[in-house]
Amino acid sequence: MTNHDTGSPFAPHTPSETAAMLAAVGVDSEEELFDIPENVLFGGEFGITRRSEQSVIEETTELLGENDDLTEFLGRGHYDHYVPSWVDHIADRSEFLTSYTQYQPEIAQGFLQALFEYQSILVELTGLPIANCSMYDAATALGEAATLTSRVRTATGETVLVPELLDARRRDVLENYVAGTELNVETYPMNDGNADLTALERRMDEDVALLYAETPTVRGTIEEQLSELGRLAHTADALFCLGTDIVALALVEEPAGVGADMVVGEAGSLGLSTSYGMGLGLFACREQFLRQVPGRLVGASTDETDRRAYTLTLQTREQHIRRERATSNICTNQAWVALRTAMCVASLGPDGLVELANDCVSGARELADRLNAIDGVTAPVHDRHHFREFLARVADAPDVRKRLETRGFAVHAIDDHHLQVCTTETNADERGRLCTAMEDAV
Amino acid sequence: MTNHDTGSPFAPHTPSETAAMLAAVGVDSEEELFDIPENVLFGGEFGITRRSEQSVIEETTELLGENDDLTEFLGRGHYDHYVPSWVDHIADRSEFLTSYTQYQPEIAQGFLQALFEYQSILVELTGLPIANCSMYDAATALGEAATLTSRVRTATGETVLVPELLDARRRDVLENYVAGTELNVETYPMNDGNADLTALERRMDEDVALLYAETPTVRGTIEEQLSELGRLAHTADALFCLGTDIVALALVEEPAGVGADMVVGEAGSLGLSTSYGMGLGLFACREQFLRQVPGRLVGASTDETDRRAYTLTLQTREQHIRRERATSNICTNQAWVALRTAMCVASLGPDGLVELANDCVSGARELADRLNAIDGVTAPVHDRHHFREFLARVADAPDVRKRLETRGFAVHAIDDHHLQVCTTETNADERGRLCTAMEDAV
Amino acid sequence: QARWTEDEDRYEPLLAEKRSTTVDVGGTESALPEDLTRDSVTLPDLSEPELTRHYTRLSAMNYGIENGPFPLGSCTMKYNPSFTEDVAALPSASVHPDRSQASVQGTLELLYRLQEYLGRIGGMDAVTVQPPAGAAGEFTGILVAKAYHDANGNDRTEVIIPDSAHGTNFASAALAGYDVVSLPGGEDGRVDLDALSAAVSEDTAALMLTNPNTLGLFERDITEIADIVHDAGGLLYYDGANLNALLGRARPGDMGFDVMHYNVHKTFATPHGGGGPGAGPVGVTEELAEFLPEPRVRQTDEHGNDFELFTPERSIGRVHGYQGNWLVLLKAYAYIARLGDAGLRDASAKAVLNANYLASQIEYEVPFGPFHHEFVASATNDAADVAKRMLDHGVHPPTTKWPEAVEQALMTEPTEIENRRTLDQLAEAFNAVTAEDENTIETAPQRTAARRIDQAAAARTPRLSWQALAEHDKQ
Amino acid sequence: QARWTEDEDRYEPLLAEKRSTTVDVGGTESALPEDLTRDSVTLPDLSEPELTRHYTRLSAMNYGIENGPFPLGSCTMKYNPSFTEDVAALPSASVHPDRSQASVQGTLELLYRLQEYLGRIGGMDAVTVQPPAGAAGEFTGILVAKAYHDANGNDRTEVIIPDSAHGTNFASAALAGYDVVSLPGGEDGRVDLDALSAAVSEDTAALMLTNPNTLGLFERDITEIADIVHDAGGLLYYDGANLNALLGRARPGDMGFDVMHYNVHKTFATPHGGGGPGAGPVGVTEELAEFLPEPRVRQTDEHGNDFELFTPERSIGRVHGYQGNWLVLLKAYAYIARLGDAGLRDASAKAVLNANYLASQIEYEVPFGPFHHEFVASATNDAADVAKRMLDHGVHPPTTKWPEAVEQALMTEPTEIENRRTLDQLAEAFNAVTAEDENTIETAPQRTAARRIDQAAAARTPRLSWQALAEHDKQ
Repeated sequence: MTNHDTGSPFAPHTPSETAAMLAAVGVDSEEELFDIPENVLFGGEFGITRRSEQSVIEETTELLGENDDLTEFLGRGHYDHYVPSWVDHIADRSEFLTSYTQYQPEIAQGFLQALFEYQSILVELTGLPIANCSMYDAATALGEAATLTSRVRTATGETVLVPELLDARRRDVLENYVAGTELNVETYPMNDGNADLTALERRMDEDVALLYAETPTVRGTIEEQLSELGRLAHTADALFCLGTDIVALALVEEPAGVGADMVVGEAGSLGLSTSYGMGLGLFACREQFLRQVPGRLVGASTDETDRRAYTLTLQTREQHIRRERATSNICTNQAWVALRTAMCVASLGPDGLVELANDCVSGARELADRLNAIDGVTAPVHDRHHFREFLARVADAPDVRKRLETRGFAVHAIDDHHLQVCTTETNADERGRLCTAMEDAV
Repeated sequence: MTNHDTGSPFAPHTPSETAAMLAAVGVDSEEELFDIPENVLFGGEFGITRRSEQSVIEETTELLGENDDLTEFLGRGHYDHYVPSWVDHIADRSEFLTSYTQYQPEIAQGFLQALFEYQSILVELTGLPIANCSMYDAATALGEAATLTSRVRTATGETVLVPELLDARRRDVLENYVAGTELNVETYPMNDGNADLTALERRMDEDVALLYAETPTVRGTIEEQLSELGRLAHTADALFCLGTDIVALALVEEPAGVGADMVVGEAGSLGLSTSYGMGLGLFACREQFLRQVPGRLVGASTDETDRRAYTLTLQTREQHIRRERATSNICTNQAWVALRTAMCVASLGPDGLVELANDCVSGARELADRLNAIDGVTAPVHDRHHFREFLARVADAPDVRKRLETRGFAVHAIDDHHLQVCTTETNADERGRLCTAMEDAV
Repeated sequence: QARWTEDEDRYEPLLAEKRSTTVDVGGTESALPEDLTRDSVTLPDLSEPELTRHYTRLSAMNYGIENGPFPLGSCTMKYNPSFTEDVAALPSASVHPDRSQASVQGTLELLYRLQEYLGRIGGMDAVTVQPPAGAAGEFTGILVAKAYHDANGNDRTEVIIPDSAHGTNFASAALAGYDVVSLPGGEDGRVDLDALSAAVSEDTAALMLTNPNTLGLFERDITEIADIVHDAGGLLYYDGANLNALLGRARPGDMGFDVMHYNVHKTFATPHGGGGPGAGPVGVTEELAEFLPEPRVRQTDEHGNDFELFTPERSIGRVHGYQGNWLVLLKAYAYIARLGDAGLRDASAKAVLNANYLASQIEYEVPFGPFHHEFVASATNDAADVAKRMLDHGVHPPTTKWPEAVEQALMTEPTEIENRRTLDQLAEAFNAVTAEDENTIETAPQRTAARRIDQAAAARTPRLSWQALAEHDKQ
Repeated sequence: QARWTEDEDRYEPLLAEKRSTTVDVGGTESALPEDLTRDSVTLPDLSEPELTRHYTRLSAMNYGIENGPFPLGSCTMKYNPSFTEDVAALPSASVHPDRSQASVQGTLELLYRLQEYLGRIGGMDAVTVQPPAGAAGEFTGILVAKAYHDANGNDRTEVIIPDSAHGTNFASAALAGYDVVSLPGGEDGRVDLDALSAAVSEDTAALMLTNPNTLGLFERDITEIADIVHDAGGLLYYDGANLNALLGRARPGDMGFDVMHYNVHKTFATPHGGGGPGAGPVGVTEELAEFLPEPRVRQTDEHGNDFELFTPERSIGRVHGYQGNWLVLLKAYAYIARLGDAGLRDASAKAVLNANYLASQIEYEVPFGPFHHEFVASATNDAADVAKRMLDHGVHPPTTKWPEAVEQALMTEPTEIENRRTLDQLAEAFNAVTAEDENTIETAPQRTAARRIDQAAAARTPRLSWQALAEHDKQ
């Protein structure tokens, strides 16, 4: 009889097998195998009850059932798009899900090719020739963009200029990433949701090492002067990093075309559900930064039969070889999410992806118009093109947010008078009900 | 651009590929390929709207959400046992789920071996040397047992004797299966839930071709005189067929040991959830009926490298070769359920399966005792050992059933005064709540 | 991947060979007295990691629709979209069959909608979804026909079936107690009207017909066929195996068929599951509706209980213990809803286009025509050998040596899901074999998980369990 | 199965090579004015059946834990139970990170419970689950240490790291702005106390230590080590990569560690996903708790809102945009709950037993000892070549050529999930290679999906996208 009902359910040893193995090793008990000084031996219990699979599923289901069942109109950097069923099924195949980093490429061609395809999709969408095969999320990707800047900059600048309206959390992460460098973070002003170019132009000087801008912005507006931003950065001998996301990339101006030296952002908008903020950091850059890229890169090569084959490459950039001189400390990354994201892009195809991006603009416009028609609501607040989301002005935003929650809807209240509302295909059918609820709530 | 947004989403043809293929075939349009006389051409519409994947999932989820969320204490031949997660995940691998009947065994070794293992498990549990690799369900398996009887009987008997308390639906199916034979179906009386041996002994004569008994019975009682039933059948030169299920088999007397010539029943109790009655017909029999077995059989052989390999065998019994003289008309069967059932048995292991079977007895006993303690409830009604389920006497059974349903519980009301209650590990945690509800309901 | 071959005797050990334990049953810990229990149980005794590896390895030795083309004639091996699995996995889809009708209105409505959809697609007035497979559908349909004749006081004893029909037709008719009259095919591969006229009589209960037939040919004379059978007082039965060829193009009901079954695991893409489960709903004309199995689902006016089960007035009773293979029906509903009119019509167009295109690319004789969703090519070598050699080209071969109207038949149905490139590769596999020497073909396959298997030995010395195998190996 | 090799140049075409389409962006159908849009997008354009076959074939060219043993040292490749995937797939598990706290009490409670469990397992007072990977945990822990020193007015500039430590330790310390002091290993493979005493100073911010270390050796002098570091005013950091060796046997907190990270994708069996996502929660002593990243979760008394997020008083801020890899954390919780005390303690026992048993069965020198959950064998050939040849035996090889303390290192960690038979087969693979001639080893692997890959060429001529590849192939 196996002992999987008494010890670890996943250790297959029967008592007799254990005994035989102990004998082969030459000890009498499992305890003898531990070379731990008496004074640090743990004699206690964690007080964690061993549970059956059925119990754990019931328990977690019940626990998560405590989450209210709300229809979310939430965004601000993290988005929900429909993930086709086949993506779940095939990404869950154990050959993908349970594999390790591809240190033995001969038996990891499948994942390597999928990551290579992911990189290629980002190359197409950004117009930049180098994309790595994942960072943790948009915030850490931005942090890595800053540390790359500190490594490649020959000029003297020490300032990373970011938008005033940057999500506070993203900025927080950036601050931690630059803490070990000579860089510091400052903001430039915004005007009606977008970069205030006049103010920015005044601010730009040789102290700026990196100019960061986003499109869509955290308030969902489309940045209209991307080329101008790139020009301002390059004129000041600074690098230009654009923050965006994988869906927007199919529609907005191509980053390479507007002078972006790096592109960061969220790629997991396709491939992950909301997942309480789990992400996939997008990172792409110009050719000349190749040896300074953080994270893993998959490259094509050939095998002994001269067939095309893939492998992790340029690993001398990485921590396991270069240690403290590595381009980043990242090791475990978000590979499996990158696989899913590539699958989602492939599932949409070029027409589907472009259509989805267009729907992000028209859906936001439609919903803003409908909300605007409600007495006591002004939307959108910014006179801009919006992508997925926009601000709505109401008398008492926190109060309206709470009322909407009571009615089954989640929106952002970003200050006393402004809600932020985000819509995609996953909540499109509920727009009408949101408007009805809003009528009651304001 | 592919046309998967306008035609079948699963036909990959782009318009230009379609055109090229039509040209290769030498026609101008798809319509030309159809050789259908004008007068039977269909010019109408079905009125079925094409929907997106997201819409279909939403629609069906909403529709099935109309089903009340009840905790079921239902049985009577169809049972719910816990299916481990890995069984779902691995049985869903497309190599298993989307494969066809194993007509090319060289690329179907995986499924063949799994079915061979399923057969072997049934051989162990029944003690009979032959088990096929699936029938539709317990009812049709019983029907096939009767037609087998009509083929192998040399004596003159024409009666299939079944228990008075046999589930009416099972009997209905049996009647349809014997309709094309010389056989007819009659019943023998029951006594306190089990076979009335005295009455049965009086009834047995040379007219009986097949004696059918069940353990557990439809009321959940354990038949205590299986050997005596076997003896009665054989004395009358009749065959003895035992109906049971795969969990009970691990505990009750071994069918071969009590003289069973055939064993039928439900094997899907392990491997399927309730599934609104979807089943897996178990069929096992003695060696001498080998050439008369209905359904598919997997056998071991060797391949050209002399390695062990598996193949469908004795196919000359089957309809695709023997046509109207086949042992059955079955073709598509329940193979994938058999795979799942074998997985579940393997997951439990011998100790786990025996423990589960014991719990079916003790769980029913415990719940009956608790219900019996309630004023106005007598349980169990039959003075027998019970397996999973038992009868409870109440003043107005249909009314109590309805009241329980209002309180979130489903039980059977089998007549004016009797409820039937079934409990397994999947509702074990709810026994207390059922008792509380019962107190209110009676 | 390198295959993990544990030893030279077998590809993967049996569960029981990996670890097996005997457990005593009965005794002090038993919930039953000892005289009511068995003595012991001997079963595989493995942990979850060991089991998942076992079955993952087995899966790697199995070919499914996501591994490559699967052009088995008359089997309609379509892509099985996984979202239908998600729908079937909804907890609310799993209810006990003895639930009160009021508490399973969602399930009943879905069954009702499926009955409706199938009725429209087949041009039939009433549908039962109970039969759990195609053959069960045939059996049901023939029982319905029998009940109809019985009700009319006609004691008809024969069912006529063309030679080229599926074996199940013959077996199902026989199971229902009919004598089978086999109808030889005409020279054009279709029903010979004269032969049919000669075969029908007052004993004729029904003619069972597949259309397009197993050669992929549409029975052009279907109206005449229907008249001949009906004039003799018989009924016309439609075998739905090849319905994929006609979706949105023609309907059995419009052609004069009185009864039909649908193979949802063919036409409506529910997975074959290595042999099953499928489902074989049956549709009939108004006249026959009262004989259908119980229960069926209908809409009611009663408030809050909009759908109910009912027993047709002169029902034949049941062909399954409950409501058939419900989860399969649910998947079929989801598939039909996904495609809708436009998708269904496109499916038949592309299925027929693919068959015609593939046939145009292979160097084999394809007698008869014009065919639709499938064709039967004639091999110059032994068709079974050709199929084995095709395995080496990484594709699943066609159905072989059937129907018998074509010598060394390769019955080929690519379905609508294959793209041109895959069809070209299939054609290359076909064609490559013709160029190969006999020895290569006869010793094929060489590149598969297992090599050619001795089927004769399997039947000569049946070893149908690991117990029998161990016994055999001891000798 | 025969592999479907479409041509001789590659194993599986790229998505873009199968079918690719350029779509115009902007223009009349665009939702944005033309000057705000790109011109066009060129992407793969395939149907679902084509895509599922593509990825199914790719999966067949990838080795996962259900394919066989995966004894990568320091990687702890355990079986990943699928029920944790089911839990992560619950719709209620997917909520937006900006939900009001009142509306996600279930999520918060689960995070709280995980914080508690991890604290108990590591012997730590406070835990953050935010870091999305082990290296992120290290970075977080070092930032916490830095904040602590800063708060105490100490401007310490150095982090000491043993030579044998994981590369991430060095990189994380550097990323946090520290100078790294590399500590050479002692002759017994453990920390040399004298060298450590010499290395510490008032500049020492922390010593980062893995225990058992990468040779599988427990740092027996851990109490002395802690004293030396603490006496110098430094903190002791525990790298959790090898925690699986100690579950229920010893706790970093009890050994004097002040900060630690957990690799839930190692110790707690969340799947590696081909490189990630993982999660690297960080535990600290009471003294350091106020510096942890925001937000953490705590229990409150407020009725109906029992759990809340809070910002530790002197928080370092954030290391992830939201709450880290939530779905991974959820799986880790489910795994820990499944095992409980008994299972966790058994896991370390069997992990250590398996390593010792495997080492006893191989014909390689294994310097140093006694080792725990992993050992480092020394190959007589080039370790990388040996690994390639092991692939031909159907197993995943150990980590190679690291740590450098062992020549031609094969760093081997079988984990508790392997059974004796599999370990014997692994040993056979090890031993078979020693008997083989050099040429066989150097040209290995022969039986894998791809043959040996030219890594030098990949780095020399980087082709990092299908665009670059097409460009390169043109030349």
